[in-house]
Amino acid sequence: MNRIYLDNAATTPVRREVFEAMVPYLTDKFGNPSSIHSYGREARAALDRAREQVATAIGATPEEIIFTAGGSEADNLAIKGTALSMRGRKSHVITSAVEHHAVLHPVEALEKLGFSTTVLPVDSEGMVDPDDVRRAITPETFLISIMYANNEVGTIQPIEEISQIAREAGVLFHTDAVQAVGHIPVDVGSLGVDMLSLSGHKFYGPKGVGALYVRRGVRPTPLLEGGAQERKRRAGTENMAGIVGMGAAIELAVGELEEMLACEEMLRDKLIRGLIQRIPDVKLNGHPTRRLPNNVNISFLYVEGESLLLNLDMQGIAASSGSACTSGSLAPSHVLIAMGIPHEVAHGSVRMTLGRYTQEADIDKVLNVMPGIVDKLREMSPVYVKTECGIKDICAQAHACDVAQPCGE
Amino acid sequence: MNRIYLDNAATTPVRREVFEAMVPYLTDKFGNPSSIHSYGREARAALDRAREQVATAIGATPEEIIFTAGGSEADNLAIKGTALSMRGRKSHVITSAVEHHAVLHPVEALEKLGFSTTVLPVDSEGMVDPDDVRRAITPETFLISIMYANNEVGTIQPIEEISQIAREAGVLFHTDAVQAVGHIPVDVGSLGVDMLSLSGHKFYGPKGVGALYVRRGVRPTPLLEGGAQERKRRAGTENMAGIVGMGAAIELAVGELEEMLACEEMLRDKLIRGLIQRIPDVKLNGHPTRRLPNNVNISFLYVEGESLLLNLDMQGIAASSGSACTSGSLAPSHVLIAMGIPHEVAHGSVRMTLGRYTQEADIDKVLNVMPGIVDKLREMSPVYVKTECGIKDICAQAHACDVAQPCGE
Amino acid sequence: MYSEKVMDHFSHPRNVGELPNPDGVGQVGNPVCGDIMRVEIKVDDGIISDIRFKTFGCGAAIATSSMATEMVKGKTLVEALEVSNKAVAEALDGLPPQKMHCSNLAASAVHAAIKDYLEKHGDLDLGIDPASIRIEEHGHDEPEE
Amino acid sequence: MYSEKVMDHFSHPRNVGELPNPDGVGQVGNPVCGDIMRVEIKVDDGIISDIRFKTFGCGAAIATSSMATEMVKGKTLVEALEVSNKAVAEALDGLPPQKMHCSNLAASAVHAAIKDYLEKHGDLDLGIDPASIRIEEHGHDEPEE
Ligand SMILES: Cc1ncc(COP(=O)(O)O)c(C=O)c1O
Ligand SMILES: Cc1ncc(COP(=O)(O)O)c(C=O)c1O
Repeated sequence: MNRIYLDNAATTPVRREVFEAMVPYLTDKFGNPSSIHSYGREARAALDRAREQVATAIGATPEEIIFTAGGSEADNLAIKGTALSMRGRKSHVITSAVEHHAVLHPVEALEKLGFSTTVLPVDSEGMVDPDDVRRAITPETFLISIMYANNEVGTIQPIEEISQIAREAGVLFHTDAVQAVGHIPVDVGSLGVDMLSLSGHKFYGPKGVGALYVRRGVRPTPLLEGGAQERKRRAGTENMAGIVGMGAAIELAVGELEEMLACEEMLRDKLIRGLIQRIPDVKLNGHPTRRLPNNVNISFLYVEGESLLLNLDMQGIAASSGSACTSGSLAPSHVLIAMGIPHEVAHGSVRMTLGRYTQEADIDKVLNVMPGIVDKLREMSPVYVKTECGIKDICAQAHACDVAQPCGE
Repeated sequence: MNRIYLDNAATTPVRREVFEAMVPYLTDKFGNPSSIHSYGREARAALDRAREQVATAIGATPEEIIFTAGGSEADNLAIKGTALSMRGRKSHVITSAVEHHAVLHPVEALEKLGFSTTVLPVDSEGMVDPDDVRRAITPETFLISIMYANNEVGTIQPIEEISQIAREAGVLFHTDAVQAVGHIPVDVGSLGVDMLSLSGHKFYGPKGVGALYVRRGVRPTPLLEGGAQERKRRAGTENMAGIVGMGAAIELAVGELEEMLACEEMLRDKLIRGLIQRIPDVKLNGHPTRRLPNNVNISFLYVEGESLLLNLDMQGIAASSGSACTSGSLAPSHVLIAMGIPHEVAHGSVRMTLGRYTQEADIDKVLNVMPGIVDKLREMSPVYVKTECGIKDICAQAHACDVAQPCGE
Repeated sequence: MYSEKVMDHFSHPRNVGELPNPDGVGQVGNPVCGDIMRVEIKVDDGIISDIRFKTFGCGAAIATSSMATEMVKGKTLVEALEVSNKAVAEALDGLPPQKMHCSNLAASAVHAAIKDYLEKHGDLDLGIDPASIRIEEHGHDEPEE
Repeated sequence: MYSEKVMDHFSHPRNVGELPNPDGVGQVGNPVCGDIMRVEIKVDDGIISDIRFKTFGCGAAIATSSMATEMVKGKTLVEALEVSNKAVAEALDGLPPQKMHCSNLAASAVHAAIKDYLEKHGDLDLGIDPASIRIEEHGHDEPEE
């Protein structure tokens, strides 16, 4: 079966060119860049070049790039490292309720170490209000961390406004740009951020490699200590193949960004419109326009996300869901819940994220098979009762039903 | 020029079979193992298999393996993670002066957090005395970290004795086995350790991937938090290609361990003997017998290590050195200094580490070119004066001269 | 993730639907947790002669519903009450650990339907006290890691 | 790591050795730090007519020794005193930052040799007060990162 991959927010395929750039560092160019002999020097040169590629892509200088094992490590370093460096001086951190767990969990960990934290709410489209940020700042605040673009619903935050607020208050500002880099323009200068996380496998690079941009003069305390790698800011023999791959990938992604963006937006809108037209009782999650070009997140009322995914998978279509069932916890996606979406609607959410290999025919296929799958599951669903208002059972308890579909209409 | 690689302790080439095992995970099998669709499931299966390979190789169960970004992260997790989990309960850590910086620096970091530490000395051959360990234990001690085999001089520590002491005292025991795994037998059961670090690129796997073995029931606090990967003990999308590569590499390395060990020892001893026979005023660093099969570490008096390395490099031979010059700090290798080797002798040390691609002809080549290089550098050295005792200048200040060569003989 | 048997029951669920005039109806779970199972039974001579289910939930929820209904169809009520959530999971060659908690409630739904039947027909003497039927509302718990 | 010029001077060092009866000898560094440079000079009419060095140290130490001796050979003592460690590094197209600290002392060794010469020949009047010659013992420091 011809498979269709619509889970590019989870991870992207490695581009052919990226793979080819990596091969030498998995075969003959195997040196350790810390070695002074010829093997070491050829590795060092490749490391320097990759660092330059990453720096150039986001408007930074090479010394401002710290390579990490991925987006999660970058986030942890930004949050915990900054907190450790501020210990005994300042004690308050601000973040938002829709951050990735790689930000939220480190922030929670800080609470155990005696820091105080503010987790800002978002509106029903997943947006943080810059005024909330301003109001949350106290003289104790040393760090604000707000993501650039949300991984589940694709909402793009007003980073420039928030960074200006941070700057005026003399507070450091970190943004998790893991879903943004390579997909929408990212320039650390115009964004005005102090730290920015990125991850190679979200823009057609390999998994297990990422970077933290750290503005000159900002010094998070290292989490991984040991050798003098990364100017003592992150110890460990460098993941050479991964780093070289990420360097190649980011250069390629940024080079074709505008073209890809337009193309993805076109397919994204076709998919969203098509689903809404074909299937009753669906709801688009996230912001209608300030949204990643490749993100479609839709709740199909009365059905549960995992069942939907499994049915899609049986048709060769890979997607993901914000349902609790996928994670095994009782609560569905913290992002959807923070947006005020009722549990039962959140359970029916499906995320389809497009990529550079998505064809229009793939979208057509999804539009073809989805109505049948939803129908079949609804037929099987004890909460689905075809009345004028198809939402009878749920309406009784769900305050946000009217967001989904006006009841009793 | 045909290059000869004698720096396998710094990093090893990736085996062909390992590279081939990795390729699918850098091309079509690009799924994220957390995804439930077919791409995710094929990645998950590969992840499970690699975990089993690593576990089997060291006598552990798969749930006891935490994949990391390398040996350094594994060490940091063992040391800092255990300390964080013990915070407020116990406060003392024991380690040795010859540990890798990935252990020593985290231990130093603990001091800043209010922990107390004991750094045990070693003898002139780099050995830790188990009685010193026993004496250092206090009621506050919660962790002992002693490396299995030293990366610079190859000395193998009495791990089983130390682990028994730790067990009797109810203290957790971690060993950095980064240089041991794949080279000498490592079985967590018979070693009796609670945690053990390993790193893929030391046994013909890729760089940037490692693992921490954590005995069932032991729970270091995670350093990298976020997603639920590695059973919430280490967040971040998995470095799939790296992990698969490490799994393949460890299985292959352990499979041929005995054969390789015998072969490396033979070449190692030929190299050591040959150098001692051909060149006056040399000194073998490390233990004469309790030593890694692939480690040769020799000081060439009156010459400086980096100059020697560069000359070797010009002849196509890659090696490393414990000289300060390579690192740019004033003090030479902390390992050699801890062994009581005078600075000027430490500066003249060269480490040659053999591997599975080392040929006897390579050893012959080194034995051929080394005397000329050393001669040339000595001729250029202001401290070298050919008298009956060739060590005049140094003898005046260096107490360990007699280790190298009896003065005035 | 899922065994072949789970996938078989998930993709071809048995006994889906409703019965025209069910003798007993049982429902467990709630939409907030993401799993709801409703089971309807026909009872003849103390035997479950027909059964249907409707389920809102993940793959495991649907598969366990299908399997549970298969397992009790044609059985006496007493036998059906002995079919546990755990037994259903085992009949499916096991479920992923995280699915044991909230998605493995199909047997409970059957038990609830039997209880409903017995309560509605209190005049029957089948030797079962409906009050003694405990409805496991949280599946078979795996120890937390 | 090293520039081509450094590698050229390292692999083919100029002016290695000793002079039979040197007019001045200068030595800087010590074996504990891993760098020692000794320079011997012949002086004729206030001009360095010949020069030799011996160096224990890393690639940078040897290359700077070679370059420094080349730069001052045939120069007047006054000119030679104007050749700084920094100038030697620049003539080699720069050194890696970590090498600026302890391995870049060759000019200092030359200065020390001139000082020695002047002190031994206090009767000469070259217009230089040997006491005014400061021997930089720690090279040209880069700011710490
Ligand atoms: C917004 C966001 N932040 C952080 C991460 C973590 O990155 P990684 O998986 O590379 O650790 C991800 C993706 O997994 C993400 O989408
Ligand atoms: C003994 C020892 N421990 C730890 C490490 C660190 O491992 P890695 O470079 O994979 O982070 C090394 C090698 O670099 C080592 O030799």
